[in-house]
Parts: sequence; structure tokens; C-alpha cells
Amino acid sequence: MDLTHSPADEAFRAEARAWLHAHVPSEPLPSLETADGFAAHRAWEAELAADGWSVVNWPGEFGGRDATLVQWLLFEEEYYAAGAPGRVGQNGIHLLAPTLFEHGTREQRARVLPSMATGEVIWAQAWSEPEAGSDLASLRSKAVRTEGGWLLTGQKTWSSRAAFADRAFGLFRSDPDAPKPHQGLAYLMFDLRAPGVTVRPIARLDGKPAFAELFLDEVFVPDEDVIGEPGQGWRIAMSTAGNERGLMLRSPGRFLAAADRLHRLWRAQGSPESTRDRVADALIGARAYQLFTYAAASRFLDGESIGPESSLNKVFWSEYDIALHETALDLLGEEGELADTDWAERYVFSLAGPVYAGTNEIQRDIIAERLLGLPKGRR
Amino acid sequence: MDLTHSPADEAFRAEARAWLHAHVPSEPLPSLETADGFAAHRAWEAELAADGWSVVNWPGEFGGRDATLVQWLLFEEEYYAAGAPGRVGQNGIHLLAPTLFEHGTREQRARVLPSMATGEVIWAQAWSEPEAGSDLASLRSKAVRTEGGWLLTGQKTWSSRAAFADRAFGLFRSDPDAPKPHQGLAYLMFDLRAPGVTVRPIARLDGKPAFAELFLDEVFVPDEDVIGEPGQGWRIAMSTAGNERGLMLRSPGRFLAAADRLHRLWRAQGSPESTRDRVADALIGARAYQLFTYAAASRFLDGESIGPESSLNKVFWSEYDIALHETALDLLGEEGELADTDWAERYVFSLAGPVYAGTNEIQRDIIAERLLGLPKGRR
Amino acid sequence: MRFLLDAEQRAFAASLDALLTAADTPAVVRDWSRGDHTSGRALWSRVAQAGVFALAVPETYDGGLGPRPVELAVAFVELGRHAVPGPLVETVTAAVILSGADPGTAKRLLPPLASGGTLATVGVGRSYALDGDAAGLRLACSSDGIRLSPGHGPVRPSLDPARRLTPLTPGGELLLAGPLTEQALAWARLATAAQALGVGLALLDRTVAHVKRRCQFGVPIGSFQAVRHRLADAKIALEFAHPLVFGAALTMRPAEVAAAKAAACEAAYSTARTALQLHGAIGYTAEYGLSLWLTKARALRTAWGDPHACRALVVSAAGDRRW
Amino acid sequence: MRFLLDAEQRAFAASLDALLTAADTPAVVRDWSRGDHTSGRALWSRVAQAGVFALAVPETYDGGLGPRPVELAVAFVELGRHAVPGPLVETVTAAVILSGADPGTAKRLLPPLASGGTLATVGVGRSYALDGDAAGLRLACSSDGIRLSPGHGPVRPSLDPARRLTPLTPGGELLLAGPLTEQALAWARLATAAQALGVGLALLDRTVAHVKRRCQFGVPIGSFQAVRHRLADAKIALEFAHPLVFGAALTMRPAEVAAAKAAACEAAYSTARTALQLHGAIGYTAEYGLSLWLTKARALRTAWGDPHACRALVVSAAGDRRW
Repeated sequence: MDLTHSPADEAFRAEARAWLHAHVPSEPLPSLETADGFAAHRAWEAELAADGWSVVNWPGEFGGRDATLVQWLLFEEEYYAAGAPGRVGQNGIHLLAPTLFEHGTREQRARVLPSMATGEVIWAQAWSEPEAGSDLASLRSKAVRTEGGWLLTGQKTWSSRAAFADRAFGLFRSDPDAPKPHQGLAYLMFDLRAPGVTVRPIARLDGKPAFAELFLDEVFVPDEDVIGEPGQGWRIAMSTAGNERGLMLRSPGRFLAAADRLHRLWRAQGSPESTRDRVADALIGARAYQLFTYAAASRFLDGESIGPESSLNKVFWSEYDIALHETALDLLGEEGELADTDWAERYVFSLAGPVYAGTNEIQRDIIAERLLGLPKGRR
Repeated sequence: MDLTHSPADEAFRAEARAWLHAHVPSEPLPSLETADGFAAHRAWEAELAADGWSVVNWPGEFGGRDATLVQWLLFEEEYYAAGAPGRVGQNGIHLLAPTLFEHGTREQRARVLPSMATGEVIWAQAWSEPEAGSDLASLRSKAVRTEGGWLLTGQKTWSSRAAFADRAFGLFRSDPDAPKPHQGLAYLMFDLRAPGVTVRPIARLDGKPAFAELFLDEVFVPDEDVIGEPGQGWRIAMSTAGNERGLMLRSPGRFLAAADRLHRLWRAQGSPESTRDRVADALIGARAYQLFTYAAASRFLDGESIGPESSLNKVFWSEYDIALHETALDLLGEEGELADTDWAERYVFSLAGPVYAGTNEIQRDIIAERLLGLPKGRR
Repeated sequence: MRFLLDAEQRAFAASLDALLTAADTPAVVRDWSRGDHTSGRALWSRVAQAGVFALAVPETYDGGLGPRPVELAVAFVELGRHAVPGPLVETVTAAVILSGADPGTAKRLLPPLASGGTLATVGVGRSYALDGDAAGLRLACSSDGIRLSPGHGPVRPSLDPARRLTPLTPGGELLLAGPLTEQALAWARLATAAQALGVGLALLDRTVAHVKRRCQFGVPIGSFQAVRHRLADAKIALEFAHPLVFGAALTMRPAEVAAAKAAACEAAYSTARTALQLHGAIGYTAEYGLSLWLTKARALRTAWGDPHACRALVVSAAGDRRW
Repeated sequence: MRFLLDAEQRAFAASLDALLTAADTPAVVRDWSRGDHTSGRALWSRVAQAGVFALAVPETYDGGLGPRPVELAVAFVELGRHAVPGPLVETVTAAVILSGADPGTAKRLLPPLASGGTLATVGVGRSYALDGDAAGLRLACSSDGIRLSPGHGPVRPSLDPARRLTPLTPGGELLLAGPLTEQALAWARLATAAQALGVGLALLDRTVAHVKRRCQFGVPIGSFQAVRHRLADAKIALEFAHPLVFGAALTMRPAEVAAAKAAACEAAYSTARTALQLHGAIGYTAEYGLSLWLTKARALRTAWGDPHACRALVVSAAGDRRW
């Protein structure tokens, strides 16, 4: 057991800290769920990329630094501790890129990744459909074979970032005759400004268009934008979903910084005894999440894969995040009702946590079945 | 809407208060789950009965005062506010007596109720069996017809008070050929010292024999001790179960007194700010439970029956009771670990609440199905 | 002792329910959120005609029917259930404040509140007043007295888009000496508690309807035990907050009202969390109707004394007398 | 950075598990609860021979292998999992205290702790010491120093029958000046946290086994979603307390140990509540094995600093440095 970092890792951390100290904007950027904020965040991605900090764990040829998993964790700790902006490119970086590294062609990686790293192309995800929420296997949007590619038709929803993004990726039914519902799906990338695409922004609780509906009417996708075999989309997506719920979706650095922020707020409000336990739980929970992740990273470095234990992680951080922000609003009292504050923006964002990336109900079912070995229930 | 009590009710309350003030023992009696304590509590029942305070809502001919439901509630408030002892006779008074009033014969009432009122005969309940917990319809203990009565054979468990009680009541399978499992059951009363009865006390968490297993081997029960028709036991018991979970099982007076006790403890511990909200919730919850009960009593007096809403009541008081006593133990800090205190005894008692009289899981299923109209689930 | 609404009170609730069901309240809320008060004022008039604000105006003044806190609570449960926007609680509070002013002032200012001709708001100390831009009467309360504020500052958004928060301009005519009375605060809290209870009831109803309809894995999600039990818990919380609100309306003791405010707001907020979780992503959108109640449940929690402040009052009053 | 137990540490855990599985610990607990320490002392010797107490005794003393807090945490998780009775935490704490005494005293008193020949207890201020009647060495800590207490008062029962609480007799030889050190307290809390974690893990394992076996309405109750989800929550709480305990063992910073103590004890206690509910009445009995862990989960929560005191330390240390 060892929590000390190697001199090389500490040097990496120090370099990141120094760069962030010199570059992080002194004023928060406008919300990335607005047109202005999206543009400002895209510019920030370019600034990160210019000095090689946007995708530190990628290979150098695509804009990264070949950083190790531990170095990535250290970068994230420094990134959020420095109060740096949210990452508008995260859907592409955390969901699509791992898929391309695992299942994409050399040509696809060379074409897609560099512009993703610089923020020139921002990606939206297009998983859900109106009738398929937790039940992804029941997708109905289809991809029909045509010369040199596929024609996409159907409807996607809850596509985060899609109101302002450039391209999207998702699953489409390419073989309607496949014997089981999760067979016969293709994993495709497409242009959100292609003919036949209509993007209808959806406002979240605070009115900001944090996601969109996509209406697709015979949208042409060339063969080069299919990832893997057309019928294997489900299997390919599941490996991405593992990533989504696993180590990369919410780095410990986020919550360490959030807990520090809460602790500062508590002190600024006069250190009220009545909320001391809840502030302590935020500090303790952030440390627990950090150490849990270090343990998972250690197992990963030992060659183990991240399996159903990512469900523990998902439930933990999503409920932790809401509890932390509820404590903040409670500390703010009547001021907590104001919507135009960072705390309010973060609170509203946190509320979605238990629903997306697999609802917490589904995650608890997975924990019961696969980690505790309980009999399959009818739910 | 009216929360004021009539002059007659206020006079009744004042009379009860004066009597209790003069008679409640200044020192707490020993725990009623011990032999000494059982005897002391039995003597207290006799003292209550001598002046007509043991069963105030019963008719005068059986030892009561013909008190109204509201007067019973006021008596209970005064009783617990006075710090009077727990009621060792409550199984008989709250479970068996209502059944006899509704389904018993005049002869049974005349024979059973007066000695119940005085504490001369203390009753234990004998519902559960090892393989039938929440699933009462699967009872297996049987009653076989014999001359002039029935022979009981089988095993009962979780029989509260049975370690020291005199008699018991319960359901037995009198017709093994009945088409459905909850048909063919008889509701019977029997002597715990009759030949063929073996009582094995069961110690609860703190080591006190709060309940017992009953082994029955051809125990003779005369026909006069069958309540209602032999095949109708289930229906008869269900009307008792309605009472059990309804108004009478936990009177608001108990929790009003418990909340006051907690508030005094909190002040004695220096009014720590960190537990203030939890003490407030105990005070608020006791008032909520009182007013909820007043509303239910008002509907009852209007001629409505107490239906599935008694499930709301059961979940509320059982979780309230644990939360209150956990707060007390937390306030006591290290002293809270001591087992030989009133707080510890009450805490241990409270822990059983969510399990007995229909588990809270079953109650929530009832609420979902019968009060919210949700589809029947497989649980 | 008969702790139930009587036939007349139940009929009053039903008539308000009918009135508000017939009005297109979601559209009114959207207009109001944009600062367009036209449709809101029209609805306000109808609510006033039904006698709601008159319940807080003493009978001795033109149009007054009060004080009748129980009927007021009945009304505010319905206003909450239908997510009616505007300074409802504040208009009631202003009426109670003005009932304590000198008779000339009261006679001048109370009748337009009862009739619905004037919307009022109330600000305490430096906190924001609700809908100062819509209110014709703005009362600014401080420790030295209550003044008729001459105006309001820029609108700041609330997490509930239908609540527009405004600072009040200092100065103006002094109407009463001394701070906001305990009694006026009790009315504000009672109305807020009843409104929050109504919000919680609406959230529960809509979520129950949703889980019966919405299918996943081939069955309605309302058949999953985790869903069923979460809704059962929401039902329990609301059913035990309900008698606290009406008990408080009967006694109007400040600690009892504070208890009702804390319990109703906690129940409404926890129901909102349940409603959001069981609706999934659709519940998280501004355009789906659920958001009208979701965001209000959060905002009402801190309005007129957050749960912690209310609990503090309960604890400090305990022991003085029985409930 | 490699935040995982190594092969040797895992083998140590496995060997303790085997040793304790082979011992009839429930019978030992019952003897101990009655004040009959014979079987408990025999088990104690075997635990000592496995090197557990030696981990807290510096290598410089006869029989010492320490200080090795990580291995100590490994051992205490197993001791908790098997509900081993006796002043385990206190003997470790006494060893840490005595390591700070003058070399003569340390040399005299430490080796019998390492070898298991002597059981020790520690009382702080006026609070009770665990198992003073079984301990051959009783350390009484007060602000003016730490003394070898000459005896103990009458045993008072704990909610956990296996914990026998005794006041320590004042006076006796002064061993060290000054109060209990922060470092000794950290060792006590670390051992308690690890023990509580083990208790929680045992409760979860036994409850999972129970719900697979126990049928109601014709199916195992482990197929009901409410049951499944409650156990999933217990699993989450324990899995996130686990790294806190080992992280604290690595750094031994007082705030980090306090965080581990709070989290492990809360996780164990909430798992106990779940275990009791899902077992139903059988879990509530003293004779069914579950009670060994249920009652210990409650008692360990307040031993050596309750969750509130531990959280206070976490908050006061925050901001001084990164975790």
C-alpha cells in the first residue's frame, strides 16, 4: 500500500499546476449551456490544447502527452483545484475517444481525434430515444444501407451539448431482422449540420438548453463514419458505457474542489454548528471517492478490468453531488433561491446525476445481482 | 375544524391527571420483560383497575368507564405525560378485547374481560410461526376436532409477553382441506399452563425474554374458547389486525411524552446546536402524529372505518420512534452505550417497530396499491 | 373536537380547484416568468373574487371576510396544487400587516387587496421581495418600522422562474412603527406551508400518473417495488404534514405554524426529489409541466424562514406549554 | 502509488480469518459476556501469536513488530468480522501509550502486551474502560498524566453484551506526564474504524445469505427490489469506507483517521439497521448469531470519539493542507 507519487508524477503535477495558475481565467466563464458560454468554453479548449493540456492521457500524435492514468488523476485534481472551467468537449473526450481507441480504424483516429483535442469539433452524444430510456436495447432509429454509406432516420433525445455542438455519435438499428433487440445495431458518427438533421434544443429546469432532440430524415453517413462492424454497435457501446460509468466520467478532482468550495462557504457564513456535520461529510466523501478511485486505478494498472463496481461509483458520486449542493443552498438561506449564481448552476446540474448514465435504480439492480449475487428480481 | 375539547372531556382529562399524579410510582418499575418487572407491572394493572383506569373505553360492566375514543386519547396523553409504567396487559386489551367485543359471545366477554381488566390474567399473542412471518396465510399449526373441543398441535413463535403470561390467543388450521390457505382457520384462546404446552422464552437483543416460542402437543381447548365460527379465523383476525395497526396500538400520548423527554435530555446536555434540528423533528413528529390521529378519530366518529391509511400510521410511528431514540443515544455520547438505562431499554424496544405488526415493507406495498392505486408488483 | 374540514370548507376547495383547472395555469406561469403579467392579473382577479385575499382582511373593512386562517390554508393548498404564480403569500401578509395600521391607512389600503385590484409584496430587512415589479403596494419592513416602498430594483431570477425577486427601494411613507409582528410572520408562514403542501400533492399525483403510464422492460415502472416504496414514503410525508398545517391554522401559535412550515416544505421538497427521479430526464426539462412544481418546492423551502429557522422556533417554544 | 494490499498483507488477513473461523467465536462471546474469560483468553493468545498486538509495539522492544498501522488495520477488519470480544483496541492503544514512556517502563510493560500474556485497557477522564475486569494492565488517562490504575469499579453492561464497561480506580503509579497524545488516540480510532468495518462486512455477508435462503410469498426475499436496493446501499457505504480506513492507516494523520472512524462506524451502523430489518424478528433475538455484530455496530459508533466529534476534527483540520 502506497499513496506517495513518483518524482516523475509529482513533476507532472507541478507543471500542470504552474500552467493552470498562469492560464485559468480569473473570472468564471459564462455558463456553457448558453451560446456565448459555449463559444467561450470552446476557446478555452483551444487554449488548453495549444499547450498540450486538453487530453493529457492521449498519445502525443493526437495532441496528448501520453500521461498515465495516475497522472490523469493528478491533472484533474489540479485542474479543478485551480477553479478551471467545465469541459465542453467531455462527451467526445470521455465517450467517443475511448471507443475510437479500442474499435476505430487508424484512419478514423487520425481524422477525428486532433480536432476533438483542440475543441474545433465538439461532439454530442445521441443515445436515448423517447421510448428507450433505461432500456437502450429497444432503440428504433434506423440506419438503412445506401451507396457508399447509410441513411439515418428517426428521433434521438436528451442529447447533451447538441444545442451548440458540431457532430454526434450514437446507435442506430442497421439490421431490423436481427434475432434479438440488442443485435443489429450500428455505431455511427454524423454531422449535426448535415441535410436532414433538425436540432430542437430542450431547456432544463433553469431554462438553459443543456440538451436537444434530434430529428433525422435520411441523413447520409459515409461508410468511413461507422465504428467497427455495423451489427456490433451494442457491444461497442457497452465498452464505452463501462468507461462512462467508470473512472473517467467524474474525476475525484471535481469533488475535492467542490468540498473545499463548500467548506469555504461554510466559514464565510460564520461556521454554523448546525451544518458542520454535513460539511464534514462532504470533505470525507470527497476523500473516500478519491481513495476509492486510486484503488480502482491500482487494480486497473495490475491488469484488472473495471467491471460492475463502476455501479458503486455512479450511485456514490451522483448522490454525493446533490447532498453537497443542497448543503450549500441551505447555508445560503434565502440567497440560495437565486438562480444566477455558480452554486445554483451547479445544484441544477447535480440534480440530473441520479438519472443519466444509467439511472441509480438500474445501478442498484446491477450491484445486487452482480456484486452481491442476489437472485434476479423482476425489479 | 375544531381542536377544543368539550367541558366533559376536559373534566375527564383533569380527573385522570389528578389520579395519575397521586398514584404513578415515583421510581420507574423494573423492566416488564423480566420476572420481577412483570409482577410489578401486573400489580400496577390491578391498581389502575381498582379505580377504573385500566380500560377506560370499555363498558362499565367489564371494568371500564364507557369513555369515548377522544377521552381514550386524552387519557393516554395524561398517562404517558405522567411517566406511568408500560402496559403489560396491552396484548389482551388492544388485540383480543376488540375481537371479543366484535365477534365473541356474551358468555366469553363476561368470562374473559374482567380478569383481563384487572391484570389477573395477562394475555400473549400467538400469531407467527417459524415459516410464516409476513405471510400469515401459510400457518401450519393445527386444531383437530375432539369431543367438546379441539386439540392444538404445532409451533408458534415471536409470542410477545408469553415468557410470563397466563393465556394466549391465535389462529390454527382447523380445516386442512379448505380450498384457499386463508380459509379453514380457527381463532382460539388457550391456557399457557395447560398440559401439552411448552414455553421457551426467547431473549431479545439486550438479553431480556421479550417473547417466546410455544410448542403445542395436543393441547385441549374447549369449544367455549373458540371465537366466532371455526373456519372464519382469518376474517376475524384481520379485523383485529386492523385495530392493531390502527389507532390503538401506539397512542399519540406515548410519543408526545417521548419527545418531551428527549427535549429535556437535550437541554440537560447543554442544548447542543448540532442536534437541535433532530430534537425539533421529534417535537414536530409527535404533534403531527397526534393531529393525524385526531383526524382519523374524527372520521371514525363520522362513521368511516379505518382502512389502509393505518399503514401510513404504522410506518410513521415505527420510524419516528427509532429516530427519536437514536437522537437520544447520540446526545448521550459514550454514556449511550450503557444498557441499564431507560433510554437503552426504549431504544432496543423501538428497533422492533419496523418489523412487527406487519413489516414496513408490507405496509409500503399496501400504501402503493391501495392508497396510490399503483399496479400490483411482484414486490 | 372535530378535526376535519366541514362541508363548506370542502366546497370552497372544490370551487377553487375547478376555477384553477379551467384556467390555463401553465401558460399563465410562462407569461409571468417572462415578466408579462397580463394573464396573471386576470387569474389573480378571479382568485380574489373567490374571496381568497378577503380571508386575511378583517370583516370590519370593505370586502373583508377575515381573519379566517383555516379557510386561507384551504385556499393556499389549492393555489399550490395549481402552481399559481404571483405574490400570493405576500399579499396576505400585507393585509395582516395593514390590519394593524391606523384605521385611516387600513381603510385606504386594505379594500384593494381584498378585491384583487392591487397585488402587494413584502420585503424584510435586506432580503428580496417577491414580484416587486408586479406589485402595486410594496411594504418594506425593518427594525424601525414598515414603510410604503417607493419602488424596486432590478429583477433577479429565482430557481423557480415564476418567482421574480426584487430589492425594494429604501424610504417611503412610514405606515407602522416597529418590526414585522410575530403574528404577521405566522400568517406568511401558514400560507407558505399550505402552498408547499399543495405543491407536494400535485407532484405526487403527477408522478403516480406517470409511473402507471411509463413502461420500461415491458411493464409500467409503477410495478417496480423501489418506485412503489419511494412514492409510499412521499405519501406518508405529505399525509403527516397535512394535519400540522390545519392544526397551525386553528391555533395560529407561532411555534405551531413554524412546525407546519418546516414539515410541509420538507415533505414537498422530498416529494420533488422523488418526482424528478421517477420521471427521469423528462422531469428535468423546463418545458414539461412538472418543472412548475419542482422548482417551487425548492424556493418555498427557504421563503419566509427556512426549515432550520422554523425548527429553532419549535425547540425554543417547547416546554412552555403543551402543543 | 499502488493503493492495494500486497500479497503478504492479504495472506495475513487470510490466516487470521482461518484462525478465527476455526475458533468457535460465538461461544467465546457468550462466555465473555457472562464474565467468564477462560475461552476468551485462549483465543486472545492465538491472536497475539499471530502477531496482532506486536504490530503496535515498536520493533525495539521484545516481541515488537511495529509500528505497522496498515497491517493493524488488516487485522482489526478480521477481528471485527469475527466479532472477537475483549479489549482489543485498548490493548493496542496501551501499547502506543507505553511506547512513549521512559524506556525502563516500556521495556517492562510492552512485551507482555505483544505476547498476549497481558490484556490491557485504557480509560480517559471519567469515562468507562472496556473490560477492566479482564485486563491485567489498566491505564487511566487524565489531563495531568497517565497512571497505572490499581483496580476497577463494578461492571456496567453495554448494549453489546460482550463489552463490559468498568470505571477505573483513581490513583496508582504515574507512568507518563500529560494527557493522552493525539497519536495514541489516532491508533485507537484507526483500530476501532477497522473493527467497525469488519463488523459491517460480516453483517452484509450474513444478510445477503439470509435473503437468498428466506422465502416469503413463495420466492426468496432477496428477489424483492426493496430488499435488493437496501443491500446495494449497504454495499456502497462499506465499499467507500474501506479505502478511508486504509488511507488513514497509511498517513496516520488525526483528521484522516477521524474521517475513517466516522465513515466506517456510520456504514457499519446503517448496515446493522438494514440487517435487522431484512432478518425480521429472528435478527432481534440475542440467541441468533446476528446480534453479536448488531450490538457491536452500535457500541463502536461512540467508542473513542462519536461520529460528531470525529467530524468536528475533520472540519477543523480542512484547509490546512490537502488530504
